[in-house]
Amino acid sequence: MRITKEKLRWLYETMYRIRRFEETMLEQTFRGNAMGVTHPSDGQEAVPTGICAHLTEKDWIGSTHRGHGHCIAKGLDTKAMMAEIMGRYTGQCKGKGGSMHIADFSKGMLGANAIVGASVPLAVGAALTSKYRGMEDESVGVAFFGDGATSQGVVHESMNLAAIWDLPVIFACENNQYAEATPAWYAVSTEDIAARADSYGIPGVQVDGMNVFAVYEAAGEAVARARAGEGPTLLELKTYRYHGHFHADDPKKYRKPDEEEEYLERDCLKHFEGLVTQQGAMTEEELQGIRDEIEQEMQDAVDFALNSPMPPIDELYSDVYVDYSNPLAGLR
Amino acid sequence: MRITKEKLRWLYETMYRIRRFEETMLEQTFRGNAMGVTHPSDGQEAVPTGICAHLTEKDWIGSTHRGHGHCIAKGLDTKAMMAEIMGRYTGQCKGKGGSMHIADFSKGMLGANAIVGASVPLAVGAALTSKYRGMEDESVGVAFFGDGATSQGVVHESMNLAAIWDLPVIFACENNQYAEATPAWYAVSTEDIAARADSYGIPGVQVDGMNVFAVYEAAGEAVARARAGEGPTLLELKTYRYHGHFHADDPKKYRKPDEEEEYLERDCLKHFEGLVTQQGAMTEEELQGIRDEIEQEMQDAVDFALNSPMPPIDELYSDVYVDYSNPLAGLR
Amino acid sequence: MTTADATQTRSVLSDPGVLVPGPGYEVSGTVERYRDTFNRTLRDELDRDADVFIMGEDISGGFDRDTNEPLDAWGGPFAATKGLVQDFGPDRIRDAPISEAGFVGAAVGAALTGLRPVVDLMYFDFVTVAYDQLLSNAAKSRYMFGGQTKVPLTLFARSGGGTGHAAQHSESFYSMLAHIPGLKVVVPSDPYTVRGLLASAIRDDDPVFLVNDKKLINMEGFAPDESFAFPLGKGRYLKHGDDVTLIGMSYTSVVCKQAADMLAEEGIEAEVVDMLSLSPFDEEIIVESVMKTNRVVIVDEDTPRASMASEFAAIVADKAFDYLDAPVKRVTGPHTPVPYNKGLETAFMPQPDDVVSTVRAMLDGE
Amino acid sequence: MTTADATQTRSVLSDPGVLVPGPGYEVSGTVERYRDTFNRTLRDELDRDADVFIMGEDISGGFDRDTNEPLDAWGGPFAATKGLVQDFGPDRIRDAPISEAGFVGAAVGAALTGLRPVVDLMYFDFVTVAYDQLLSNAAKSRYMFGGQTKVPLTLFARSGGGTGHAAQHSESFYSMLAHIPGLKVVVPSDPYTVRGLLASAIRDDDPVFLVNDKKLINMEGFAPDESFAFPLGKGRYLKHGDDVTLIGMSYTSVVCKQAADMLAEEGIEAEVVDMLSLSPFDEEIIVESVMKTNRVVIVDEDTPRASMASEFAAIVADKAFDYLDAPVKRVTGPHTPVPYNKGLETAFMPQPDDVVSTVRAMLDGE
Ligand SMILES: Cc1ncc(C[n+]2csc(CCOP(=O)(O)OP(=O)(O)O)c2C)c(N)n1
Ligand SMILES: Cc1ncc(C[n+]2csc(CCOP(=O)(O)OP(=O)(O)O)c2C)c(N)n1
Ligand SMILES: [Mg+2]
Ligand SMILES: [Mg+2]
Repeated sequence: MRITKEKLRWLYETMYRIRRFEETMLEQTFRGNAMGVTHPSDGQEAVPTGICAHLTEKDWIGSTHRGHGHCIAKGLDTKAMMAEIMGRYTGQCKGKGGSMHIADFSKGMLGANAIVGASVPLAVGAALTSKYRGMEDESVGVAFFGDGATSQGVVHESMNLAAIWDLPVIFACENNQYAEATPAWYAVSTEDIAARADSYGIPGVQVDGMNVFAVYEAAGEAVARARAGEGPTLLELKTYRYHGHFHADDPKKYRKPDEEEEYLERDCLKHFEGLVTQQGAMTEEELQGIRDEIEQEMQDAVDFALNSPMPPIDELYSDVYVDYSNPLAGLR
Repeated sequence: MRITKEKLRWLYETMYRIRRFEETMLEQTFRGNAMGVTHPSDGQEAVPTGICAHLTEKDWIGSTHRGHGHCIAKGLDTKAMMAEIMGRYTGQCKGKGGSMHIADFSKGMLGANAIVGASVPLAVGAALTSKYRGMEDESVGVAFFGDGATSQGVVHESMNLAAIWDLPVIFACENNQYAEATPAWYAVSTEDIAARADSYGIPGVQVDGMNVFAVYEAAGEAVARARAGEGPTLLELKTYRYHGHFHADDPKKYRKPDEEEEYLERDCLKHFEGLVTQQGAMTEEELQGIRDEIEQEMQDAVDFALNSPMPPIDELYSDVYVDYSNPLAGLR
Repeated sequence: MTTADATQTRSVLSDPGVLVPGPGYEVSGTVERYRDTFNRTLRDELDRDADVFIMGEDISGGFDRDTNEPLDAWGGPFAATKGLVQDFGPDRIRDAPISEAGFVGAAVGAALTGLRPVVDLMYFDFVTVAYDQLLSNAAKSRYMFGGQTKVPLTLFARSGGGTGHAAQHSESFYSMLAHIPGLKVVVPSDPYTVRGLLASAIRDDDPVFLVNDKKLINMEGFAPDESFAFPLGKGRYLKHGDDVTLIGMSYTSVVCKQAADMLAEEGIEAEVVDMLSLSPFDEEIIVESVMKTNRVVIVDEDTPRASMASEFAAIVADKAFDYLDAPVKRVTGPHTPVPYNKGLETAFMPQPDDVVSTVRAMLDGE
Repeated sequence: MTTADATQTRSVLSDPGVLVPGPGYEVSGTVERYRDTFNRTLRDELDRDADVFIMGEDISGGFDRDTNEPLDAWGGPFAATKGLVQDFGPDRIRDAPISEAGFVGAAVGAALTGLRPVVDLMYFDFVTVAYDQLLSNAAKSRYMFGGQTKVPLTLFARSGGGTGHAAQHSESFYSMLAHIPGLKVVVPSDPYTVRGLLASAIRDDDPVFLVNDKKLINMEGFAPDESFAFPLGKGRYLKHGDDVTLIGMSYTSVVCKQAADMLAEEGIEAEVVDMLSLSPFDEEIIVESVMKTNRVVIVDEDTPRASMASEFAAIVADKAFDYLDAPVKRVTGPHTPVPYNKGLETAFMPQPDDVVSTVRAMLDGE
């Protein structure tokens, strides 16, 4: 596998940006600055990073309640994201969506989605558009979803549809081994989720989701297949969330310390740093430079969000429909 | 495989009863005596017969829009069935359900169901009841569904649930190769539906659904596993419907004559008759005797139905709830 | 599209409630079956815009076993899409496996990324299987993403009793759909209105659900040759009268008209309002008519509780309260599933007689 | 179940609308949080009947990695089932994978074969995912099979805005459920009523959906020690008054009561009706109250179109028409999804001020 220096930098920058975004966002949440519930993805950074490294703005991704990492990897602006989480008018969705509904259609991001499994067919639909247009811009769809989502019927339906129609879509199952407090060993009836690909006659690949290079490589093949019109791939990315299910959840209640330690050992940033410095691809100074830049970016994002206005109350009634004003603006 | 003479008789009787019921029902439908749409299952008789041969009234089956065969194999009364199809008060459901909703809870028949895939979790629920009660009566659930239904999410969900909870349920996929006019090769993304069992870590068996002995044998193993607490099995029964999708459908529009001929060659009754007479297990006279009895039964069923009263109009308002009369009996 | 000899020129009933065509407007057209108008309108929209495609189970139906080419053996339930696959090919007339949630979701995804999908959901009842995609994604995407996107999706399905399809194939619960913010719902009642409303639905940038009552599908009526867009959210008058307002929607507009004709023989002049759209709906035409007649009977095949019949009653009780001379009456399906037996099924559906006797009782009661 | 010192004796507000306990009835109980009453009532029913079991995602939540024993780490969203798995075991407190259609369907199957399942659907919004099983199987089985079976199934979920959960976790569309023939819907508004209605729901032989508004869950109130069944379909008065009737349901009953207290300070005596059940619902209490006050404001957080607010308005406009002195008013959520931002979310939900100003305008208008 050959990776350009630029791409290498991007991988680190993106993973670190996600990590620090989640930490910063959590800090703000605990200070009472987020308006609702947030689901941090720290620990899982290598997955969206390694996959989105192959995507451009013309490609589309569907995301989940745990969507900040997908957003950042797809190039969304951290200022607008932070402002959205703080419910501000300058937010990605004018403060109307919040953490679980961040979207940026200009960046090929179909939105975080708070119904488990529900965004998977959206990515299939985006791939259908691409194929319908004769793959003229070679765009592909990526559906991110968790181990818990594999139990949802619509995910099965989506894979069947993509398979029979040979659609350019990558099913990216982020197996972090838990759905809320429920372990995958309890809820998922197969050891290897990747093997379910056989049910649809498509390739299935199990990948170490803590290793961004492994993700990058597997995703590269899947994306290339899709762009070449060879149809969908199922990737199972074995990963781990460091935090609880949502901001206020304590995972210690249902996980063992040694399990967490094992994954912290294999942390994607640590792994990356070790490898690139060892191999001389990047220096510790370069890495520190990136970290410093991102530190500043996070500070700027928080400042931007905190100083942004709230949406005017009229926003309650807009955007319900495209072309006519809402005739029932609250029966008051 | 050893089969008692009594069981042998039952197999033939049941298959022949289904065949003649469908033919008689169709005749009545074309005479305008059925009140709605009917979906005949002639051609597929070996499947419900070979499976229900292992069941008692304590076992539960879930069925489909094409449910007459399942009903008959589960021991429902052909008089009450015919009367139901003719919308009579003496019908299995007082004329309120019709062909697509025949049920008999006293016989362990959870009902035909007109939403494709929707009865599959019901059979899982029946199996859950059995397991909840510690398998005290060893009852099992059987979910009948078609090749078309395999695309429905709820079928996937049901298999996952049954697998993780080790429920005594048999998933009986009647692969007659078409869903309405849509062939399975188009809509189902795998060659072998049985192989999807791997996705749930349960056994999957592909069976010649035109051969009642093959069905009987495979079902026997699946039912035994279930009763022994060893969990679910997926059976794929390769079969064929002779008639169109529903009474007025002409399958010649989307099937080839040679395809139909091939299956008519392998007709389950013909196959049975050839085998048992050849092996001397039953005589042609015995078989004829059975056929004559059933001929009479069909005549009786039609007479019974035609001479039965229609439900009183008040029946429109009853059975909506158990315990209170309907407060909104039509706003008129 | 229509043969010369079938073409006729008709003056289309025009009234304040009908914006297109306007007063005095004459239009050339054909008397044809609702299903044929529907099919022809789909064809027009497919011709007009290459981004429009149709998806659903058996909408062509059947494939040649040797060539794998679609055969158009089915052409959709009630032949809605018959003949289209030959001209537009299987990518634009796309047969789908039985997975309503999956393909409605895929249609939403396609709509979010630039296409204009039209989904045939077959029987109206199957909307429940795709309900989450409809409610949580199609209807909410624009709002929850702060207006940055749109969902130009059209869905249609066949509703109603009358064909012996029983409890799971006979529903008319469009009330539930109209309840959903972000979704639009239209209920044409004849070839003319389905021609205009289907075109509007497909051209509209919001998700629109079009309901075809099975009892309308084989009815004949006048439909313009040229395609046109009937405005979403507008009702029309089917008859004028001073004594009572009858409000119908979908097939019950036909029922109301029949009841009005029967009442006219008794010297009672009913005004018939055909809602045509349920979300948005034409509040003005309701209020305008009730201000004139001072009495209203709302007729709907959907079950009554929290229904569009309730909604129209509530609107009258609020906005036309001062003009009302009698209690607001509803004639609806009962709070029951739809039964199989023909006699029961007929009793389930509001009949002209039910409307007539409700009006009589209302007038007698004063 | 309750500690001695927390036990109190209270006279429970009793009125024609409340059948249990009857006039003058005294009952010993506790002031506690709604969630604790809910949990305690589940426990009582599990104790009472071995056929009752609970199923849902994370209702215990978490397993010991060594023993595979459930840990009760979550105990359900908002701790509804906390502590139950220890006493009743994982077969009766059954964690389910994320497959609402599948496990609601399995619950219907279990109910059809003799058990009494209680399903926790978590957030109310997820009902859409299981919608077909609820509507086509749970609600219709008894009817379409001619009365030969019953479906003793209970479902519950958390509705409403107020916690910043945004568009897909804040719905209150119980109107849609009330629309479904064969299903019952109850909306308790405090610990006392959830104690009685949850028990009734579980003991009832029909499918019952119980809605818990998130804003109620941490509220405190009086709940009897002993378990009792509050009749399904009955409303109650929260306050008597002669000037206007305020109709609330679920959390808006609290809103109505607050508004009534504010109005009382201005000398306006509002009567507050708490519906408690939406299907069946208490038509009599509505008519009775409006006959007395001659004015009505219906308050509901659900969106307005084809809603229970519309239904109650329609009932008033039909059955109490002759007693009405003013147009029937509704104060509801707007026809929009629920927004995230706190200010917008607050504006979405009907507030006491909205009710007060509606009443004022109504009285001024006369
Ligand atoms: C349809 C639906 N059911 C339940 C939930 C509640 N819920 C939110 S996240 C979650 C767990 C999801 O697990 P997984 O798919 O593994 O994603 P992860 O949280 O691990 O990223 C659940 C049950 C939901 N949001 N939607
Ligand atoms: C949810 C749903 N979608 C569509 C239909 C319409 N429909 C009825 S039967 C059928 C085909 C079913 O095919 P299959 O499962 O193979 O059963 P078969 O008819 O071959 O017995 C379809 C599409 C339906 N009844 N329910
Ligand atoms: Mg997970
Ligand atoms: Mg089939």
